Amino acid sequence: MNDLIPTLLQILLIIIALAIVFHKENFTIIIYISSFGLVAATLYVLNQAPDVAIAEVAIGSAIIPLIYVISISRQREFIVLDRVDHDLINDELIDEKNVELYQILNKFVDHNDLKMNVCANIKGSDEDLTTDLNVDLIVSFDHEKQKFILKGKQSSILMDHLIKETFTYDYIEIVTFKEGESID
Amino acid sequence: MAKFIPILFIFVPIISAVIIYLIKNKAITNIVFLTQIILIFLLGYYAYELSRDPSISIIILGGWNEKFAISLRNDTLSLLFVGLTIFMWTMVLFYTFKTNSKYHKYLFFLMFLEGIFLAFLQTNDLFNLFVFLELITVLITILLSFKKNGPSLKAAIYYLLLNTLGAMFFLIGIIILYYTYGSINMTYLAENISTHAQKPIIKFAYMMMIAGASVKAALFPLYTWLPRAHGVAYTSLSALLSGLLVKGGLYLFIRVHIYMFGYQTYQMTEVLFYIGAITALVGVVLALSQKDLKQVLAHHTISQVGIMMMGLSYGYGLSYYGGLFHLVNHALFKSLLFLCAGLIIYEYKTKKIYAIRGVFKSMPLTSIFLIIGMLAISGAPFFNGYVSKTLVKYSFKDVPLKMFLFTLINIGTVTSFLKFSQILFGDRVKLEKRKDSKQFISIITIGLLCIVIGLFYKELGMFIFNIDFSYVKLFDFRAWLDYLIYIAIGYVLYKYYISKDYKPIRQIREYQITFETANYLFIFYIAFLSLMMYYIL
Amino acid sequence: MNPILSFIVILIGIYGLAISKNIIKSVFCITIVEAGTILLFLNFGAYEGGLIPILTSLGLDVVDPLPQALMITTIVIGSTITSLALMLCIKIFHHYGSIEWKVIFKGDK
Amino acid sequence: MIKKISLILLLLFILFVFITSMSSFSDIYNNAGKIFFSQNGYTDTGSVNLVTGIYLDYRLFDSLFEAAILLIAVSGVMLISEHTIDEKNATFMIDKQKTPELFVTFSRILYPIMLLFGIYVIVNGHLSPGGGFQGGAIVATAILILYYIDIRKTVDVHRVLTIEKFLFLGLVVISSLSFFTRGELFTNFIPLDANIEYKAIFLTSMNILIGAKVALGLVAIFTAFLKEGR
Repeated sequence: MNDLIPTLLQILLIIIALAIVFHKENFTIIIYISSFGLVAATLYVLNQAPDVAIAEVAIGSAIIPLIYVISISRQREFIVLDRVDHDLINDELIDEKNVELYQILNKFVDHNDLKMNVCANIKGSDEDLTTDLNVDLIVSFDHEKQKFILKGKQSSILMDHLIKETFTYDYIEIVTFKEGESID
Repeated sequence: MAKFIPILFIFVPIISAVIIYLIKNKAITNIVFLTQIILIFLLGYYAYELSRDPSISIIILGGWNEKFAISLRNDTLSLLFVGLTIFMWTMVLFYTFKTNSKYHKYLFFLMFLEGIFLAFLQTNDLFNLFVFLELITVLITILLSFKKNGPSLKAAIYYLLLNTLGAMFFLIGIIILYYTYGSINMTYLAENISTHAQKPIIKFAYMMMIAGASVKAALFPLYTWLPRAHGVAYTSLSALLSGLLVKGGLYLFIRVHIYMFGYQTYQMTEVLFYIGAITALVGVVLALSQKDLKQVLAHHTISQVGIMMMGLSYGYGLSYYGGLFHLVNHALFKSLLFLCAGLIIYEYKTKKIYAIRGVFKSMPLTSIFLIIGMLAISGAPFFNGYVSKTLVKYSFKDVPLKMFLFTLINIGTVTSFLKFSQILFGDRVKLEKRKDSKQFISIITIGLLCIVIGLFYKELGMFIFNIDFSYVKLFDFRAWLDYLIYIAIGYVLYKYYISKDYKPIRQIREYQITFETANYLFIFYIAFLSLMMYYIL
Repeated sequence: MNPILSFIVILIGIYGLAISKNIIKSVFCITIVEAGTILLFLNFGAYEGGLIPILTSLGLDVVDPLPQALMITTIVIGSTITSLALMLCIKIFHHYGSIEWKVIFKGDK
Repeated sequence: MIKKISLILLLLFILFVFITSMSSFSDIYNNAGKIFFSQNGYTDTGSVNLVTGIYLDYRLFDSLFEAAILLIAVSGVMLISEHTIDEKNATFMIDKQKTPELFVTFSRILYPIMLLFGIYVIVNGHLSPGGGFQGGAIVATAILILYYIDIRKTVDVHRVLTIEKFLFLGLVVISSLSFFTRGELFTNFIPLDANIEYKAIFLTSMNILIGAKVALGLVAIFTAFLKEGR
């Protein structure tokens, strides 16, 4: 009888571990990971190790799941840097097409299970922005060509999808830049 | 007082690293050279004191019962590694030293790594070893991801996850040893291992620890992290990783297989020999197919680790010492090759072998040392590679199959360096010279050391291992002939097969081992080892 | 019985590593392997039974405290490795647009 | 599919090997450590909680490097996520969401309790379950609750990193003080035959230092994640 509860909890732990391995949805897995930590901590207490249990509860089922949450939600973001000059020319055409462009982008982002996060007012060169600040797409407007220019990394697979989805629109031009070979 | 010098080995680099980080001053970064000088003096003093009084080799921290407290222990092996570490770090610091604002963070991690690696070499406690193993993994991951470009980031995460898994398996071995012997002190375990050694659970522990060490040492089939990591890092870091840090795994292997368990406890010599031979062959074949200057060198590290493993698996005699000697020699010539290749890549601004031509005429000094490195790695007489390769052959010189494998590996090495040497030929290319004489200091020092070791190996063998190396003869007609034949075969192979870039070679180059497959291979490796240990041997 | 159940947890973690398609799943599985290892260690520690290793009075029959001290270290090490891996993961996502192992290693060599 | 089946077979084989070898385990189970620590642990280290006694005295060297690994990981995470781009006026669309009022209220109540509990765990590390690492983690969780109340009030990570490195140096210095008082490195600096009450000075101060370091380290890691790419 004394061994029954630990054994049952260990079987529960195995079931949770299996659930983590086989589940597809990452946000659900975080809940599992948190409960995995709690069950493990209970087992540590039952194995006469309260010190380890406190450490596990504080780190394993509080801080680490929080970091997971942030990390996964950052991986659901599609960061778009808006560099269209709205104020310089009050051309209605631009605004109209701008709205249309954002609808296209929204559709694209929904299609890929992402969320769009639009940011503005950041200075810096394009390459620094994309490598250091994780900007996925830079939107600007070329007045001479009357085209929207979308810039992104060539290495990103999302850019490939974007090119496929937007090549029919004549007012959108996509520019990808390649990462230089490192020679250090 | 001399007893506590090992502690200083550990904390002098670490404290200098923290000082560099805290005082963000350009002048203060010069402290690294002061650190290296202090370390060299300490090493000399400690080796002298140790030779007079062997009792100072063990420090028990805290002065508790040695069975339960952490202790540090130094012997010939660890002192050899310590000396090599300090030497390599000095050379690399000469090569890479700059004083820009981002650089002090790089130096912080680099110096911290030196301290941790020195601690890893000296500790006599298994769990302590595990902690250092993880620290080394984390530090190398950070250093790898320093560039923040795509290849380095993915190399970093691949390295981190695979090596963490290996370390976890090492920990399982530690658990079992603790509960069966009541201690995790390595000296105590080495003395008492024979009491339960034939029990299956101890076999299990041994297997887990060997598997963990194999991941670190990049043996077949667990080598997949190595070319990614070593190919993308900064040149100086590549030299360190390939030259020294990958030997951390071999060091772990020596400690577990030879010092703790004893090489004849489980009769694993044959198994480990063939694992080493396959590693060497696979490394050579992969290196032959590469097109990238650094990838060729990184894949050669795998094959050279295999050769070391072939020697070390014997656990005694000239082959074992040959393996150890090859480990030192490989550290020298591989770092030399990497540093020279780094200079060439910097000047030509590309890594592709086929795009670089005419190095000999445009960079004469660099190419002379590049040639020295290539001759040493391919085992030409008068260079250090020749000595250790001949020594490794000693124990199996009468076994035809093993000799055949070894010859194949040699021919492969020669061929791929014939391919590599194509960059030397061709017309002069206009390059902008940069004046950095510090980099040449390290290249010249390592290059000369390669030749010096190749000539005075007998004295060195007596001095370090107290073993007579006179089995190796410099003016051995047979060896010269062998080397010339290798070159001839290699040239034919290169000219008519490799340089044509046929489809199989392209396929080998483009074949990817993904992370899932790497883990699958890891499981396969463990199952293979347990099958061998429990049911066949 | 208990050590074997803990070992099964470790094996499940490794199985997950060998079939996981993306990086974050692999990091989850590393966490499982680590928790299983800790549990295995503590299972062995409580193998003979005993009380919590706090000597409120002398002469108590307590379990072995050393593994517990070691396991706290392991938990801290594990958490640092997880956080480092996740940070690399974010960077990789914004670089390659995906965290699938297959996608990020596609354009290699 | 073949891959999965062969994988399961291989794993079952390893499990089988483990089960068969476990049968010999109970014969050679060794309880030397258990006996040693329950007899000498209290008198040697002066800690009622034997676990704290071990990681602050017998194996202080391990704990130093455990602190070091946290230090390295924090610096590494910061290094990977930091950037030089000026983004003072930058606006992000998603981040403007507000935390629900209920959360904020509960967090305000929970925050002091958690902080107090963490400090209790740290200070009483040698008497009751807990110690520097665990207490530090709890304090870190308490500080993280502050982010629920106001997400913009993040700590200055660079200052935290500097403080952390000083704390690490402090740890090294305090743990090597014993070299001058007892001639041994990395142990309690109070002599062995001293009153056990005095030994608690060392234990408590080390616990507080480690606790502060762990708390700062975890908060810095968390903040780095929160600020990543912003």
